Amino acid sequence: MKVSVQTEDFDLGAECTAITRGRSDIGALASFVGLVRDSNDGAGISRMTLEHYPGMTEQSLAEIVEQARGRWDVMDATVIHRIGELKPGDNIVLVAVASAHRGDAFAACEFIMDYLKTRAPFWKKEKTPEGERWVDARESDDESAARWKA
Amino acid sequence: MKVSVQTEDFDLGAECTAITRGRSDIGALASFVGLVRDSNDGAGISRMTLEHYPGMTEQSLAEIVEQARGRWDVMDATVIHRIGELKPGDNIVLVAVASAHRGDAFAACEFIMDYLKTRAPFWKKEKTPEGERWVDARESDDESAARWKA
Amino acid sequence: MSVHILYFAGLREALGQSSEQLSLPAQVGSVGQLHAHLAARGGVWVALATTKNLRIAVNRKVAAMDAPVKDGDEVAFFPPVTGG
Amino acid sequence: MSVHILYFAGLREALGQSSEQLSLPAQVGSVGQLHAHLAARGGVWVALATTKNLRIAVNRKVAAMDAPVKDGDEVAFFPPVTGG
Repeated sequence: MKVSVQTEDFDLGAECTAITRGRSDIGALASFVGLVRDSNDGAGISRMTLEHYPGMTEQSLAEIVEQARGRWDVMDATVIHRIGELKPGDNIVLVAVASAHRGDAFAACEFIMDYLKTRAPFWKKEKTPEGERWVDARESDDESAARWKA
Repeated sequence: MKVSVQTEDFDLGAECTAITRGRSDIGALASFVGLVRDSNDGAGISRMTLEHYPGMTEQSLAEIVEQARGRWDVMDATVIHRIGELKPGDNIVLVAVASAHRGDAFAACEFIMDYLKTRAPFWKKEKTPEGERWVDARESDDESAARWKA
Repeated sequence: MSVHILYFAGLREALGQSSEQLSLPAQVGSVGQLHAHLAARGGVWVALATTKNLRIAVNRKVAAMDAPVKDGDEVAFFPPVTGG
Repeated sequence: MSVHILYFAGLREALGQSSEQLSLPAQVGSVGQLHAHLAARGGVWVALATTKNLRIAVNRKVAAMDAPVKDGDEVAFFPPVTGG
């Protein structure tokens, strides 16, 4: 398991290779990359700043991965979240989950993203033509996370 | 959109970079890689041969991608399936889906995998210590595909 | 009329052939009639009747037993798919 | 007793500070009491009352208003998270 909060970019291919290299018991690798979009809520975005709560973020991400391991067959997982200044097209977050079977890999990967979105202490500030603004939390993210309670 | 049936290996990182390069409207990239496992149904697997129906496979995969585009916001998608001789740890299949939002990317990616598993004309033959055997279709795969009918 | 027939995977092995070009009698006009016509050959061809959940495609589209078969069609018989 | 308090994102900006070390009167023993104690400062501190869905963490774990606050605790106030 790997959790990292970092300013540097990440490499999806390299992270996934690190998970599968040298093993032949993994049958499924589901991954997700979130990127900065050039528009949000009707406004153009020229830059984004990601703030976090050092110390709590890593712990929060590790706990989310642990919860996923408790619910699905997770053979390995990597979660990387960037902080600092980003621009449209930049990578923000990577989640990769390896399992024997695809159902577990998909579910655990989506669960980690949904929980990360609603529980990990990161905050986005966007620069638009009208100035900077903090991104509002979305109800749809709470609903996505709530799906996993059942 | 890219669909390929090939004997050569693929590179997840390169395929995903090809999707996102030069654009900044993609917010979510969900991907999946299926790999050959060293055991299946209790037997050790030393080799796998993938047979397909040339001509129908490409058409079938393209139709599945089209269906996904009709159901979700799919900005781009890549589906690659290998054929021929494979060994444990080798890549078999790659599905990558780009969208503005993660819900669409995850759903379309999992949908394509579920439909590919039950509709695209590929057949696996495994080599075990007891000899070669054709892999049986799984009821669980039919159930996974049936989820999307609702 | 004449059709091109393909066999795949375990069925191909059971039949010992992967394809054939076949002239059909006039009364064979549907997938089901073609299936019965081939199974009636006996011997290894019983595999067409015993293959569990046999799938059939006409011109590379999955087809039901009542689908028509026309001159020049490509008809494929195969077991349930197992890719991915 | 003394606690270390952290503020993040829009709340940090509204308050004009990211952290403080604060000695608390004896009657402040819960998250809710600390929250009321800070909001009572008036001025910009009204942001603690007006921030929609304000979140609070004690020692880096999300905590409810009735959670205890003890000497040496790290207490963080922040708006709903928006990472990912």
